[in-house]
Amino acid sequence: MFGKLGWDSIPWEQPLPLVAFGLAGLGILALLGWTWRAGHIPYLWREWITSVDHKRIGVMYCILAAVMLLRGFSDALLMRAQQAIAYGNPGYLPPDHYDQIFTAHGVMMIFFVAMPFMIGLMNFAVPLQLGIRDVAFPTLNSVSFWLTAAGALLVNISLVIGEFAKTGWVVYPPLSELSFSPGVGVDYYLWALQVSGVGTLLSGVNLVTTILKMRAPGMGYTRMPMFCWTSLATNLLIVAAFPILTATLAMLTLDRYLGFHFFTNELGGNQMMFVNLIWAWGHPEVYILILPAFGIFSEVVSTFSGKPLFGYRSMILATMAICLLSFMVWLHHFFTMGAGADVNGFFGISTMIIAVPTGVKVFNWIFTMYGGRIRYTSMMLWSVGFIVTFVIGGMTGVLLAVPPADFVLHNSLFLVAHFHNIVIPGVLFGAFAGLTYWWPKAFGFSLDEKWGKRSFWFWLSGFYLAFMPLYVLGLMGMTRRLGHYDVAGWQPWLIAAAGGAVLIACGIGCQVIMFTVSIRTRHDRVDVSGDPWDGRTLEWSTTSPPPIFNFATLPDVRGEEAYWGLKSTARENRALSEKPDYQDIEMPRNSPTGIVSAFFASAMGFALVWHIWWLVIVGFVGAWATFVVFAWRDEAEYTIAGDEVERRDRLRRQGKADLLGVPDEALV
Amino acid sequence: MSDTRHPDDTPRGDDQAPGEEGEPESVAAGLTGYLVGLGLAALLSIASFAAARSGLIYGPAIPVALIALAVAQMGVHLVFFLHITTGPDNTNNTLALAFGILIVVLVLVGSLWIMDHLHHNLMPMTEMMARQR
Amino acid sequence: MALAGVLTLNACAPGVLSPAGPVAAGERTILFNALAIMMLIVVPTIVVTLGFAWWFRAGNKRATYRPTWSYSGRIELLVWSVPALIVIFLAGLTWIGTHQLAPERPLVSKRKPVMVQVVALDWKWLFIYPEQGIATVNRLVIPAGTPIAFRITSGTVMNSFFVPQLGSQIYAMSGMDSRLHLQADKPGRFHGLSAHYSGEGFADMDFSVDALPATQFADWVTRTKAAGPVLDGQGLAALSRPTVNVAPRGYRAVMPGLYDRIVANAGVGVHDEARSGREDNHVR
Amino acid sequence: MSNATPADPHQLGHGEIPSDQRGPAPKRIVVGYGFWIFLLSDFIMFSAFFAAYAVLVGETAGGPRGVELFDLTLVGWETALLLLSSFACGLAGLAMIADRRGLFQIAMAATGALGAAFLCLELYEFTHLIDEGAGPSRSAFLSAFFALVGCHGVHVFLGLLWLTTMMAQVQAKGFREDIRRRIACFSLFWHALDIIWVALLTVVYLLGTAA
Ligand code: HEO
Ligand code: HEM
Ligand SMILES: [Cu+2]
Repeated sequence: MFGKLGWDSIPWEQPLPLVAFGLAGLGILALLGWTWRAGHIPYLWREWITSVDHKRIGVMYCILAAVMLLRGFSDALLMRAQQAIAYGNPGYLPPDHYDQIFTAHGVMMIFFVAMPFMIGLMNFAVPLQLGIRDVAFPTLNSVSFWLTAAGALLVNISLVIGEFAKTGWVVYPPLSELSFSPGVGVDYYLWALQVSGVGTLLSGVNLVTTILKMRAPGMGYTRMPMFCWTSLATNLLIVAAFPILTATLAMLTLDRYLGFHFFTNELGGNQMMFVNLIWAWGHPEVYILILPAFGIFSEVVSTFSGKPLFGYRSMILATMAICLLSFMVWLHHFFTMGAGADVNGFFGISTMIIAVPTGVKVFNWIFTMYGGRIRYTSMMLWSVGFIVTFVIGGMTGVLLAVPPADFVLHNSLFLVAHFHNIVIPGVLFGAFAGLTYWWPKAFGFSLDEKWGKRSFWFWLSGFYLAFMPLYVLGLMGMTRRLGHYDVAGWQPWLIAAAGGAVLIACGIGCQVIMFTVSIRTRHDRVDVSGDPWDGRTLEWSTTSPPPIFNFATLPDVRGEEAYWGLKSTARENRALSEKPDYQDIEMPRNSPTGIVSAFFASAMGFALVWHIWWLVIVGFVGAWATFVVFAWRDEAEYTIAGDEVERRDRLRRQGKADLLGVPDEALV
Repeated sequence: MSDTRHPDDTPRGDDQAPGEEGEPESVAAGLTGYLVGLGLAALLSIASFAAARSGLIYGPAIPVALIALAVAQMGVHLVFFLHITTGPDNTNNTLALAFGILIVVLVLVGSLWIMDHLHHNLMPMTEMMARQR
Repeated sequence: MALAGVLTLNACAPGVLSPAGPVAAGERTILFNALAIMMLIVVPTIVVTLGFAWWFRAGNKRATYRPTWSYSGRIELLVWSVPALIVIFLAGLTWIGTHQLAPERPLVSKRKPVMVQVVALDWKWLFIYPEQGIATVNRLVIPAGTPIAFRITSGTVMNSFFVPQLGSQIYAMSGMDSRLHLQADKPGRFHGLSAHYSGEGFADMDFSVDALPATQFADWVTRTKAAGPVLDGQGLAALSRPTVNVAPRGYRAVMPGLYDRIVANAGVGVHDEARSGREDNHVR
Repeated sequence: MSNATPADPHQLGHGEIPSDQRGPAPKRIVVGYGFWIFLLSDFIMFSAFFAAYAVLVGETAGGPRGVELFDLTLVGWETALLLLSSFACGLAGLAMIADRRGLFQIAMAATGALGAAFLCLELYEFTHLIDEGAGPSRSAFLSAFFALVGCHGVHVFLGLLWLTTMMAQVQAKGFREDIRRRIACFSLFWHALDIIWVALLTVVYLLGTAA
């Protein structure tokens, strides 16, 4: 009836996760209870859970990412504490537990923090920047989100029911094969990533289609904001890379479930093929994470320098070059497997070639600042902090791309330092900058700058303190994934790193305060103009928050920096553009398809982990039935009357007139 | 969502959905297209089987012939069944296809190249000697 | 400056920056060359970033505001070509270095290399000396000043054989026969470890390397041959069982062809043992 | 940049506007394009299985090789069934354009029947191999074979599920605009599976027996 599941599946002997989970569970229950009592459930269901509005979905992605960041970071703290004390003693975490923690940390941070942050921000901002009303497939978008959430749920369930993988985040076989990892940990990994991977792939398809086929009139390719370009590149990479992950994990699954021999030690299996395939996905994946962040920094630097982005076309070229090159370098993750000098040399060199377009991007940001009038908001701090720190991480990446250097640095803490050096100042700082930047657009009020800046300084200094020692440790010959060690010289550096993690914790604390304070004082920080930063792209032309339909009439784009153009024209003419001819707008109806199908997908994933075959069938049929029901409905859209559109747009125009200091007689 | 300016049925001169035919959609013309496609595909399939088995082709060159025939047949399917062409109205669809093919080629060629070298370098001595014999 | 900081590390703890052999020395030089050439562009980049960010702050009345300046052909050319030039140099360094220091490439030396066959087990290292007919566990003894020709495989999951002070690491994989050539220039004791995570006992999977003067090495071989057990199929099976912190030990004799059997039998014998231990009990 | 007139602000219908500046595409095109992108991603997924097959094809671990296992006659029938099914699917599309619901259903039924017959043959082949002791657990080569061919089979199966759903929908709702779009996607899917099959036929069966 319940497959392999039983009472002993719960790790009673490990109190820590149980207590943590119990507390988290209580917290969630309390929250739910409160929402219930306050009568918010119907509202949540109607306006958020079943919403197919790209803005809402984007926000939900970010919430998911933020919550998972706390989860992933608490794992990081546990590891830092362990390594700080585990010199010559086993520390407080047994290997069995420690190994789950670093695996879970890696998986969670990459798949459920970095990815949802980036996808969420793209979801929120891209349609607005393109001047359109939604993404190409709004309901599918909701499905994507909920599948991602389902994957995150599975990973978190593994904490108390069963175990998580103890293999490292890229689950190399044969360690991850049934023979060496007989528990359910790897199965949780596989199904969580397959479920969320489908979500990611669909969201990639959705955004590629949106960007290529749905831009506002006049929004030619060379007029798209930089963020849209990097989003295009990212989503092309998703569409091209995630299927490889799906296939690779499917092969491992077949090995584990049906006795296949793709990667086993026996009967001709070839573990090197897994390594090859996982990195054919894995390398593009890291650019999937960083490219949207590059886009965010481009927007932020240009906005707060009060200048157009320097070298716009160069930037496009660089973005697309990175996009293509990222598929030609994956071997740099296994130089030490022994493919020989020709192969290693080729992939080493193609890797460093990426430094050129990336360098172009860096220099273009720098020259965007040149001649600017830089307003130091927290977003700008994140950006400058990013540039300065990222070039160090990029440089160590190039160092690792030199095979003879990698032969001694591979799998060392130097490598761990390299990627945190990119992922934290690059992806996370980018996400934070993006969050702060678009927050007022999403909610109609801005975030508290004081706490935002404090958080920045903690994160920046914490980052340096936590990760610079790792470079040193790597050079001292310390490898990654060590639960304890016997080399005295390593300990001081690890203690310093733990100190850095504490500083980062303070940074996160500041962010929590920032959100609380900002929400408390939201009435004092309302954004009436819809354009709090003196923006240049179309999202700032609508109200904050935008109406469900984003734009009353699709903007008419006349050049690069569409909204800047509109503002300049209005200032010159001392009048807003002529009052448009409002028409009825059709918007897609909300739909529970996303959450219902994700419910079945989670059930199916859980059932597959535990071999509960009847539930697998229920899950599959349920998911299929959900789609059929969705397809059957007759009313896919509803209409917002032209009058209503006009009424709401009048307010927007009023705000703009005030902002630009132009008379508003054109309004009537 | 639909945009009022572009009702679903207005054909836009510049753009086609993949799978759509370029000409004004006449059923008769469509039928001929599918018939031609079916004929060509059948012919190429038969040719493939023949190439593999008939002994007419110089043995070591059979794989090349088979691959050429397969590429031709995929082309036939793309053109006659999926209606992907190089016409200006189809640019986006073809570009996407080109991107897809590029990635497929990179993944295949890259993997085979890498694995071949790995295999060559790491093959156990004994096996290596066995193969040389 | 950072370079200097890194250099002073040498003193604190031995690692890849204190090479004890030609491979590690070459790798360190390449590492420093690459680092130095990149610093040439990265340091100015950081300085300029901070400089512009400071000078063009909104409060600075002396900075000129150029609100529409967003293109300059010359700068464009510069930002593409300068990184490109550096990459060209790095690429040359990489191509040559990669070929010179390829792990499978034998070292040039007047002395005949000593062969060592390395087997990664759960969680210990087995070193077989086919020419001497002896074996050790968790302690690698080598003659200083003599190239060592390693053949490396695994009787379990993937590991990576790594002695930081001697240079290159390479994966140890079941069914695969990796080659690696290293040499210790002077006598000394070095820390060796598995650089690829291999499960629960991974953290304890380190070993010591003793480079002895040639004569002492011969003595050691003689001594090892004199006592201790013999390593045969059964002994190997017993050794393969998952254990941690196995004290270094020697075998006076080894069944001939054992290494090749381990490689060829990929997935049987040793592996069954390796597996059985993992299923039921956790190793602490 | 543009010389738009108030009456025609976006110059729709004027040839001079660059094609990338004409505003959002109609839904029909958006949907088709999105699905096309999805199909391309599916091709990429298959390429990983193909790569694995190519790498593992020699790893028979002492078990049977392809030449000893594959029955080209069976494969010939499979090919014929798939081709005809694709043709029938094309006819269904034409019936939809002509708004002939009856013809559409007949053509779809034929498409489905041919596809199902293909699946049956494939299942027969699989069970036969497994009975002979040449199942997927026998060797890495056979694992790769079953996974690659089976993956195509799973796609056909899901296609059949989709096909029946579409038939039921047309029966219940007629050729509604969104249903037309879905049918267009389905036929893309069905034809794309043929392309995969051509690759499979060549790489697995013909090359596998030619050598
Ligand atoms: C978002 C994430 C991200 C990004 C963007 C990058 C970017 C790069 N990475 Fe990194 N990486 C990332 C995440 C990871 N990398 C890894 C591992 C990894 C390895 C394997 C090491 C090993 O396993 O032994 C190599 C060789 C690189 C190289 C590079 C290079 C050359 C870049 C380049 O893109 C950087 C380019 C940027 C530069 C260079 C700075 C700016 C340029 C200027 C200023 C111009 C002038 C400079 C020069 C000419 C040098 N990475 C791993 C480890 C996975 C694991 O094993 O668990 C992760 C997670
Ligand atoms: C916020 C501060 C962070 C801290 C303090 C931190 C700390 C750590 C530590 C201690 C490890 C283990 C290193 C080892 O193997 O010895 C680790 C591994 C890792 N981290 Fe982080 N991390 C942080 C953020 C992130 C982020 C944001 C990401 C990705 C988006 C990330 C991705 C990873 C990955 C992929 C691994 C490798 C896991 C593995 O070995 O399988 N980390 N991190
Ligand atoms: Cu990489």
